[in-house]
Amino acid sequence: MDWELLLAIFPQVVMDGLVLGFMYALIALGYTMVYGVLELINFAHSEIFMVGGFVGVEILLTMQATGWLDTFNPFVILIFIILMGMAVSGVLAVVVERVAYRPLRGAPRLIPLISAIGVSFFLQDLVRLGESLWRNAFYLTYPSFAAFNTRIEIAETIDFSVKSVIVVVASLAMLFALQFLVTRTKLGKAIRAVAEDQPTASLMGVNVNRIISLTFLIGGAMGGAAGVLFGVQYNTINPFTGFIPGIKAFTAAVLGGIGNIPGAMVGGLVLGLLEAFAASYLSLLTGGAFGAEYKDIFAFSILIVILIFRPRGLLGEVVRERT
Amino acid sequence: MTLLEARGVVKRFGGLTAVNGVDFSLDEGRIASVIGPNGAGKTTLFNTFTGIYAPDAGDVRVGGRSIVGLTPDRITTLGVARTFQNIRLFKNMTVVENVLVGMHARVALRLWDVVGHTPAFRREEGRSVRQALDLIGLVGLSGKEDALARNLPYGDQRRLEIARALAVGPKLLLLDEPTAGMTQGEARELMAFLRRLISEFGLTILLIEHNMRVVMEISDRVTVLDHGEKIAEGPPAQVQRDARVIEAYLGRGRAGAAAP
Amino acid sequence: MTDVPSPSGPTTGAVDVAPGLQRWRSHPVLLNVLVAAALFGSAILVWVVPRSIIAFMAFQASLLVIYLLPLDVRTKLAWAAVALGVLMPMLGTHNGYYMEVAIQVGIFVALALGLNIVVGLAGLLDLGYVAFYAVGAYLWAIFGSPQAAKFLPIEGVFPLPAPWFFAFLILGLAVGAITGILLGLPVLRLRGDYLAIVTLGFGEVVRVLANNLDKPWNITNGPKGITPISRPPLFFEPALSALGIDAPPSVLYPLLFYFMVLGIAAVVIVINRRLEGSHVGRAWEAIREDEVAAQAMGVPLVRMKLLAFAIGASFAGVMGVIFSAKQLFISPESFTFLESIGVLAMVILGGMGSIPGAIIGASAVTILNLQVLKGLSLWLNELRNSGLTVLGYNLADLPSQFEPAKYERMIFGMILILMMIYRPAGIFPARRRKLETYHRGEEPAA
Amino acid sequence: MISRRSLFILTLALAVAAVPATGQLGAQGKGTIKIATQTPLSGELAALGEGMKLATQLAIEQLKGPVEKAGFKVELVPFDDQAKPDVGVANAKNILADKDILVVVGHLNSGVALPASEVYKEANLAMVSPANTSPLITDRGLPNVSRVCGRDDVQGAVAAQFAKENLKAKSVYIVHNKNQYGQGIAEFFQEWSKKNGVNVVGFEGSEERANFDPILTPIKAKNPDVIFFGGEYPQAAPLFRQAREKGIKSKFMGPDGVDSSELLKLGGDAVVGMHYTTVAGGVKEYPKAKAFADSFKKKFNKDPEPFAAQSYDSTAIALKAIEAAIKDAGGKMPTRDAVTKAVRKVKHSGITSAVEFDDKGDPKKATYLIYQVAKKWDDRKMVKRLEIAAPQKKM
Repeated sequence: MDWELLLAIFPQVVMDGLVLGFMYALIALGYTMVYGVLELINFAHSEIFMVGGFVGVEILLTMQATGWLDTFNPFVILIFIILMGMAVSGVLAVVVERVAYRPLRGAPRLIPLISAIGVSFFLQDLVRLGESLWRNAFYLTYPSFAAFNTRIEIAETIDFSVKSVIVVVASLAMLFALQFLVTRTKLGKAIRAVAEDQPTASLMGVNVNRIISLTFLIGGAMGGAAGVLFGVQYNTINPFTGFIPGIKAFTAAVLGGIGNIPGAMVGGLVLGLLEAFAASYLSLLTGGAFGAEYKDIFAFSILIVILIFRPRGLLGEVVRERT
Repeated sequence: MTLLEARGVVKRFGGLTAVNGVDFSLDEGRIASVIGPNGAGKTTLFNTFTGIYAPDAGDVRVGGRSIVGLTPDRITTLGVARTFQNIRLFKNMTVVENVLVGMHARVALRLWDVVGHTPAFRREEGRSVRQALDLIGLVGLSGKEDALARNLPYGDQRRLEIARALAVGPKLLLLDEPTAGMTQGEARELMAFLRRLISEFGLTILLIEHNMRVVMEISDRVTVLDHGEKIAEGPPAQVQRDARVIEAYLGRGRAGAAAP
Repeated sequence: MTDVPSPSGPTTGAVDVAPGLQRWRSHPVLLNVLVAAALFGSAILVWVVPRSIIAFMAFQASLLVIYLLPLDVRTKLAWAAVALGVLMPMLGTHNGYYMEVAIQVGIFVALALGLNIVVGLAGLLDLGYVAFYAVGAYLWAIFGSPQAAKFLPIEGVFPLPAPWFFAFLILGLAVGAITGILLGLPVLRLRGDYLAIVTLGFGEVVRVLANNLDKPWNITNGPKGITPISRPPLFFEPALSALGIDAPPSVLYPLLFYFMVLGIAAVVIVINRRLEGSHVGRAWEAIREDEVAAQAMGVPLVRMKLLAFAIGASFAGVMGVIFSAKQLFISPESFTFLESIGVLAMVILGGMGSIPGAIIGASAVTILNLQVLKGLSLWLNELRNSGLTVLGYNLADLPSQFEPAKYERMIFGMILILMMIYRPAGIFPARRRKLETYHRGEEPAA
Repeated sequence: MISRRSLFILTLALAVAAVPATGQLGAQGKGTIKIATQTPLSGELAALGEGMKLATQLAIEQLKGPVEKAGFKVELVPFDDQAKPDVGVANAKNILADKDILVVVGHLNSGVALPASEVYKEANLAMVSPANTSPLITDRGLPNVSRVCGRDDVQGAVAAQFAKENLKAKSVYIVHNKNQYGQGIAEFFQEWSKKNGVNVVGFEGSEERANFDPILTPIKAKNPDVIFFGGEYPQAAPLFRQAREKGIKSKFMGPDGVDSSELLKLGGDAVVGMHYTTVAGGVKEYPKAKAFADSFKKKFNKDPEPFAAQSYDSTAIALKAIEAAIKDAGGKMPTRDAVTKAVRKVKHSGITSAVEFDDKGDPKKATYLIYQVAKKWDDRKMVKRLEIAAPQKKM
């Protein structure tokens, strides 16, 4: 066993895990908010995230074709594409809710869930079809910016790229902004009221439909931002990109306590770190007997264990069941 | 003989104590009622009796046997059946099917009997169906056997729920607001029916009721809960005069119902 | 298609139908002539133009006609026996592709019926159903090929001799059921939507394991898959030769698989019917309708859910064993999430909880995938090569990624959404049993 | 109501059935010999599969002369295997049902070819593969399966040797994509690297398509001379790109799965200068293929993709075998059996190489090439070309 190597990569693995974890946290927000309000696993959220990634790459590729990419400051461009990704994904999430979930409100819980799976599958192929017709390819690459790829060296074995820092900072900023929105504003209060008790909130004069749409808008926007950041960080996107991160992010949401914003962050980080360690270390520790692929098995096992032993998650509260 | 006995039952939800140290006992062949303002913990107490909630402290015994920690279906097989405050029928199943589900625990068949359609299956299935039809007749739903539960009028749904509960073959029947939404006449009819159940089938009945007239008329004993605690207990006439009971009802009358 | 209930018997003739039409509808001779015409007509068409997909689809449609016409159950069964037991094998021998389609339809019918118990009756959304199929397939693949020798220190035993296949059918059933229980035990206490995600995860775990268990011990041979897998013995060959029929194995194997699949599918249908019409089926439906109430009525939740899981999984296990023997080669690619969703789409299209629904849903989706979409793709391909120009657009410029056959996800997705919004009960909704069909035990039985 | 519903369903069935009604009817008749292709015509790999099909079409048009003289019409029947084993098997049954099909040219994916060829074997129908590089294809010893291309075990050996001798690699790190092809070739590369005394510092498989961080972190720490990726370009490109972004300075290598202009599009500067091995060079490298490339371009208005030239050769071999079998049958329609036997006897001086089969169906000498990626895809440079016999013992 090469302990020196294990130790040497430790900081780097932590950094990898944090970046991944924040990504999961951002996606998890969409699941957590929708679940909090509608008790629905928005299965299509992983595709909302993926669409955000495609919005980013389309804008960048268009700018590249017109030569604008070099004329603007990369950070300005980044903020612009994040905002655009948020806008498109947010609106898409609202549309999905209107078309595929709202008509099913009040139906048994399985019904909207199945519809959500349908939306997820539909969107995957829709994007694939669109990109096939538009670019004759559906594996797309983010143009890279030298400024983002610059590496900051801390020690001989520890360095990280500027874009990793961007992902962490942007995610933190959005998480705090959202937490503020939900806990400190009137809108947030309305969202919490709808989550707690829809009929009562409605009696108190809250427009429940509007609040649900807003929840989807906010959750979708966070997913869209995550999609753009994902593309910038890993510079590749395809229509099926969303599926696995989506499930992982849902796991993160459950891990942290679904319906709980700080919980999404904690769950995302725990899962991201666990996964990074599993993928980087398993093969080294077992002499290649078990490889990086077992990281997914890790993630799902955690999901099962958490659901069985602590179904309310790490930060979740005990809630009274509605009988 | 005491059929149902509870000692020091406590049930908490997070910071809220829904039932706080309630003692309760009910003798065989009697009708008792639990009353109290909304949110007093009546349904929660019911749920600890039927195993939907396990009490955080205290003990519940049915026929001398502790049921704490048993699953609701096990408790049902001990002879406890219930109805629900907000009618919980199997809406997309027919009337006869609803009643047949109630007999589930009494069907002694192996999987092979079902798949192989053995004589035992025919015998058991035939017996179940006959009994179900009898029960449907008893509650006055004859002729509606094939109707879907969700298509029944409200009153029929209440009757069906009782038939379904009777199908369990209970010694103790717990009814959660059985007259809710009924006219006074219908309520009276129902009470007569309950009396008949006691005399003909030797049942013991526990009610949660809001309809005071019904409660006072039918109950042998009345228990009053408020804020999860028992504030009074005794024969109807005595409870009616209890100062704390009057305060609990009138004092809250204006403030309206407190969630949850 | 055994004792499926008649959708509308002659007795229920609607009042609003013109009397003449009504007489026609209930006229048994006319109806039987109609069935015979449809069935034999389309069969002859297939025989004459064996490569025409339309002819074969006409034959498939004539099967649907048998189901839909108001004939009594026995007549329907007789016709189905003629169509599936005689005509289909003949056509399938004439064109092996149709036999392949028929076998795949049969496999998916059994899978859909298994999932129907779990999702349709018990209301447990299982998104990893194909995992049980994979378990059955790998079971026979490992022991019915030299693969087992790679991790078991026994020489010269593997592959097991072909007759072992039949033992493995039973074993596949058992192992499927056990896997179902092992998965179910920890997760069935979860609420419905969590269960969906966990089963999805389980499905992925099984696939990832199959893909990775080539080390440290080579159990599954990883992504390279397992081949060659033994086929069951052609036990009826001597009997056929005695009758003077000499057919090559390339004809006999499909026939064997076809009749095996047909037989198992028939058994699965009967089991489904009987479970549905018993206290077990009623308990499942009660759980689906209202868990709390069901439990309060004495239905043991976890046990009944486990039973549903185990029975559903066991059907998939058996079919997995057949699949691997038929395919001769299996690899983890055949057991993806897409497959699970495909089976789910079959159940939902047909109608959750409806046995005829599951059968027709499975047939429709399989035929759509194997015949219709592929036909469309080939057609598009020809269009592209023709270099035609439509409205100024040269068809040769159609991107090659645009291929109907590759848009399964979109089609499954649309099926799921549209059905949930407009017809959540499916095309052939589950029908409630009428009181008159119950055993009342008035006459002493047996 | 029953009548309305059945009417609706019948209408639906008819409407659906009416669509794919092209060229399915008829097509039978005396004296027609058909050659089928089974390649992915849809999906990610459609460009390659389409090229294979078109090259076969071209070969039939140009080379059918002798067979037509013998009095037979020659037709192409293309099938789409979607790169899926299940679909390939179903198509294979369909092919068997058409008795006029005497040879199959295909497949692209070994994972499809393996089960499908078992079906062809049932009727002893010849399959000539232009592209399947898995050793198992021929090592199973099926009498009906032959290929004109090289093998992954040799390709892995060639790549390993190139890494050692030309790239002067002392240590290699191997990553693969966990599919049949990728893991297979990665294992051969590993095996030969070890045999060559090169230090294999890591061997990792992952289906991951985006986030390669956890795989790259140990690589960076181990700093190997060469990173070999067993798999296809959609994963190779982001992997190499992220490696460069992480500051990994190793040289990159890949197998023929990365041989696509998309590699450069997706990978950008990171893949410029990397090497890959292949069994199907661009037509530039084959002097005889110039004419093929020109007529291909002229007819189909696009450049032939990799494996197109090999498909042309496979078809040429198929036609020669059919011709020989017709002669043996005294000018009558030959049996599939006869054609299958004839295939193995064909000696063909093709556009990609001179093909002569050994008794397993491998070419006695196959071509392996090594390319280096340049700034423009068309400028990629062939740096090595080898003719190697298939290993005779099972590996």
